[in-house]
Amino acid sequence: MILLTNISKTYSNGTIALNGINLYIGKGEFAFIVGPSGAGKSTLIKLLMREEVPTSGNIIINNFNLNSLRRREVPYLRRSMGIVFQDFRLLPNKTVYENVAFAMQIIEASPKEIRRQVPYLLGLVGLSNKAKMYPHQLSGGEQQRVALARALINNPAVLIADEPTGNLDPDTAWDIVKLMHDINKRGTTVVMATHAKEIVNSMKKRVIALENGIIVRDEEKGVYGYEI
Amino acid sequence: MILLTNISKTYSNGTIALNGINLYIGKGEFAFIVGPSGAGKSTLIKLLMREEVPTSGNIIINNFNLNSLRRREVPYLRRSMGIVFQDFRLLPNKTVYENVAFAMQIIEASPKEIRRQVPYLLGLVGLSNKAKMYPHQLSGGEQQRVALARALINNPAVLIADEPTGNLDPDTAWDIVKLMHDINKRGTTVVMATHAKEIVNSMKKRVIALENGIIVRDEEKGVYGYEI
Amino acid sequence: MVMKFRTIRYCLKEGFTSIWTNRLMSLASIGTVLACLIIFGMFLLFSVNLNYIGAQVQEQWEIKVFIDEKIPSHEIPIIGEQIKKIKYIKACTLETKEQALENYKKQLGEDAYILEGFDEFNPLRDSYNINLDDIRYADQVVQQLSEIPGIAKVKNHKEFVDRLLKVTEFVRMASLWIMLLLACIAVFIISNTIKLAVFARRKEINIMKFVGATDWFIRWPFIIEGMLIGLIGALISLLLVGYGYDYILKLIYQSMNIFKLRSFSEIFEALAFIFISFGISIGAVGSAISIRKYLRV
Amino acid sequence: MVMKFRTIRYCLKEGFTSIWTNRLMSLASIGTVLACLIIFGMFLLFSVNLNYIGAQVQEQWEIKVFIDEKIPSHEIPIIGEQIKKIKYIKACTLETKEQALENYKKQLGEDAYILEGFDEFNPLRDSYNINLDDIRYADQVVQQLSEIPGIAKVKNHKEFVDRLLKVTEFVRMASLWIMLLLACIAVFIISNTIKLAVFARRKEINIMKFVGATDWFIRWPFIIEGMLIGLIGALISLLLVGYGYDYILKLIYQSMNIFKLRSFSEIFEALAFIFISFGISIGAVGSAISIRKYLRV
Ligand SMILES: Nc1ncnc2c1ncn2[C@@H]1O[C@H](COP(=O)(O)OP(=O)(O)OP(=O)(O)O)[C@@H](O)[C@H]1O
Ligand SMILES: Nc1ncnc2c1ncn2[C@@H]1O[C@H](COP(=O)(O)OP(=O)(O)OP(=O)(O)O)[C@@H](O)[C@H]1O
Ligand SMILES: [Mg+2]
Ligand SMILES: [Mg+2]
Repeated sequence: MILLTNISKTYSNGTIALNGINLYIGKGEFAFIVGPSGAGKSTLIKLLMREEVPTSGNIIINNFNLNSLRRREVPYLRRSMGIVFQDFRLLPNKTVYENVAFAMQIIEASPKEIRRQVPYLLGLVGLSNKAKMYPHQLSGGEQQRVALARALINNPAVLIADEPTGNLDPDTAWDIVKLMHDINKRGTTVVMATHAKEIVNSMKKRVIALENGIIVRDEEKGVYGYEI
Repeated sequence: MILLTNISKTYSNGTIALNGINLYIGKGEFAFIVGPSGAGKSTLIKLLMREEVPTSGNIIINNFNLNSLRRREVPYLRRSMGIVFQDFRLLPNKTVYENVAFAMQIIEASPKEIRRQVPYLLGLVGLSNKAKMYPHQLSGGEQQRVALARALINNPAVLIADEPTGNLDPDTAWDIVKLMHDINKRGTTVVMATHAKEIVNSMKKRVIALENGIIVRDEEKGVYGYEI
Repeated sequence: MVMKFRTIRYCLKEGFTSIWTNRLMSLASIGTVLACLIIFGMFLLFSVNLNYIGAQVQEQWEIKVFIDEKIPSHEIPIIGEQIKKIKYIKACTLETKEQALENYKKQLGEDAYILEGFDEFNPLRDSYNINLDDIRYADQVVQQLSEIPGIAKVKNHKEFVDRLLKVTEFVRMASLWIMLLLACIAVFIISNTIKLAVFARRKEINIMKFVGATDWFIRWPFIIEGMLIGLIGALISLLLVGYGYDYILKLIYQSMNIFKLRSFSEIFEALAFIFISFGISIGAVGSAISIRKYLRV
Repeated sequence: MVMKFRTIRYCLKEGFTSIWTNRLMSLASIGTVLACLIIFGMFLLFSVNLNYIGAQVQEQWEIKVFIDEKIPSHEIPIIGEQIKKIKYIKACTLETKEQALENYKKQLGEDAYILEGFDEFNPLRDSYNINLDDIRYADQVVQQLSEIPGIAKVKNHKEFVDRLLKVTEFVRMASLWIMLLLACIAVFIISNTIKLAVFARRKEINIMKFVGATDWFIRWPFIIEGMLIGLIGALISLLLVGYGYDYILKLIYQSMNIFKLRSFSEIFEALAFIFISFGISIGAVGSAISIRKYLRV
């Protein structure tokens, strides 16, 4: 459950990235966030995971009230969601396997469970044969899939993905989106910022369109909606 | 003019990224390189700019024979082409303006010329108002456009772009591709690795399809060709 | 905060492997710890020996009390007993007037013949040579000595004592301050190096936080890594300083032999303790402090 | 390689602004240069003064030659002339037997009364006290002195000379080696720090290469930055060491006054030269070497 009330974000250099956002995404929903480059999609996601703090307004996620969240509670907020970052954010000194396993180690999962889960998820994203490689040895799309595997490994209540298909060919992109759809069917809330028009149009899910930091459209079973 | 004969690339960990590529791209051509994630597109581009050295085979670009290229000639090879990297590669400590200007400073362009060219190109990619920002203050799509502006600033003989629209919404992506088309019309060879199916299909340009390190298709006025 | 055993194992393993993964930074940090401890150790040994030499000089110095000629010789030991009762007196030996004359002759060396006439009629007096526990109590002791009946005169070389005291005190204070300064400089340099090493990995720390790791989960491997780097640096420098000192000792004893210096075994344990505790604690604290900044995300 | 003026200007500007842009690394590097130079400077001053004191001790030391009693007193100056002709002799002063007796009395201090009988018939001899340019030529000079007719005896304190020579030589060599060692350690620590600072910016260097910059175009700003960091560190440490030395000099002269020490002005120029050239060159060379690795792309 995600609830944003009156959220605004002005960066320290004066850029107004978000301007009075009100948004409710219910448990188990699947929502696309679309909008032109610089519209504020990534900023919105950064606010959700508390990488940035809103200039004004209130955010509630999974029973965490972000306004009254103490510093040492932040890790638990982040664990309650799986996040795929636009710039991947893989640990450069760990292999693919270790990167995914790390997300389980931080919640002190048992080694046995780690040994079972990690290969399973790497298989799901099609990277079983790259487990021992380091991020810099992967192609852009492969890195993106590792990031997705890491986000999914702890069965988060909310999955937030910033352009999870940006570096993927349409086939792989569809595989990934289908995977996210399956996860959503099992009850996980999915929020996905994307530019992939075809995917948005075919999925017939909720579409939230941002422009210049404002929600200009919010439709159930919507479409990408920007004509070429 | 780009000529690859019998190019193979095996990474030190045994991954065969390219396997016997023969390719000729003439002066003034516009070629798309397509293929699934991990097919070897970025590797091909890294070979062209000599970020990686082929395991076997020969490459000739703009009268540079890469096999007999000496270390101190490498910068001049790179200056003869503009490159947009999949991971942007902007200088983190320089502003947008300085990042673009840097490409002119290295060829010892006059300050007057720099002051004329840089704002012009930032305008072309729609970033005039972000000139004083640092890369980490930009959205993904904005960073990508800065990278493009930098690649174009010296009027290179060849423009090589690795997913220049990966982080862009379809509208902005089209603007960028049209810009590259214009540049191609003025005589610049353009090579573009991409997953943007719609763009490839509408442009009706040469399409080189890679799969598992092999060219599986090479068509004039081709299409993206991977069905969903 | 309570940790599961698996997490402790993870932190340990992570700390150890990280040293190898970040070879360049580890080498730079170990090298810096090493270099700083070598300088620090050199000075420590230098100042320890200076103090030691100072103590030896003091030991060789003595107060002389002359016995009144009128005292019959069988009463002289009684005076000796009285002297020995005074606090801070370490030793007290009798020098008869015959011995005194001999000593004068020795002192004059080749010109001793001028004293030949005194052999029959010795004008000198019996005396006690007194060594003190600590030269600083000289004034006090002299005061008490002069109150003993039968003592004609106390020769205490007041000026010499004062000067020696000043020099000793100065060396002691100076070496203490220099040691402190050096320790500060070493801490500064080492923490600088750790700061840079952590800085090079700031992204990594950030990413861990973004994935949901707690501060301590990130911090522990770094602390263990820092401790290990400090320990390795300390052990190598201990080896180098130790063997270097042993070598230099031999060199010094070969070329001159005025004063005794502290032997290797005398100082080794203290040195080992200082080096290792210094290395480990600065490594741990340095890492912990340096990553703090990057945990704030 | 020839550079256009605009490129030189770019490199300079870049080098300067980069220090500010990379504040953390600049501070760490400057601090490290500073710290190393302070240690180095402390030791340099210490060893310079040790040598100076050694020279003063030598200066106060003298050879004594006794004139035969049979030589008539008007011939004594002739012998003086002959002595002065010997190489390496710096000064040569006459001490008559009357003066000698006075000196003995002074030496005996409170026991001088035993020499009272000699005032009328002085058994001592006239002598010349000779100072040498350098104590190391003592043997040679003594040899030549003993060949002069009319000289009854040469008192050269052979053992003392040898010992002093050894100590002086030892201190000279030891301080030279320690200085060398300290300089090496300083170079090592500083270059370590620079290496880490460059490591933190390796991506940046890579990117520049990928965009088509030549090695020198990338290197120059780094070299200028390194030189500037070295210079700043050198200047601050010069200030600190200089004022610190001045302060300590005063402290020492207050508490004891046995030997003269080098004054601040005597050493300042040399110190400034060493510090600044050391700081700048290690900064420049360290940067140039450290980035080499990352230019290979
Ligand atoms: N750290 C920052 N400091 C200042 N301005 C920033 C910062 N991060 C983002 N911005 C600005 O805020 C606006 C929104 O950025 P955001 O990254 O949210 O866009 P986006 O919708 O994700 O775009 P894209 O599709 O290109 O990724 C942009 O104009 C950007 O330049
Ligand atoms: N430095 C490296 N070391 C080892 N293997 C590598 C390295 N770089 C790439 N590879 C491997 O080579 C293959 C081709 O990678 P490349 O980056 O060329 O793919 P790509 O076609 O660009 O894919 P994408 O569309 O995902 O960017 C992949 O399997 C990748 O894992
Ligand atoms: Mg974004
Ligand atoms: Mg790629």
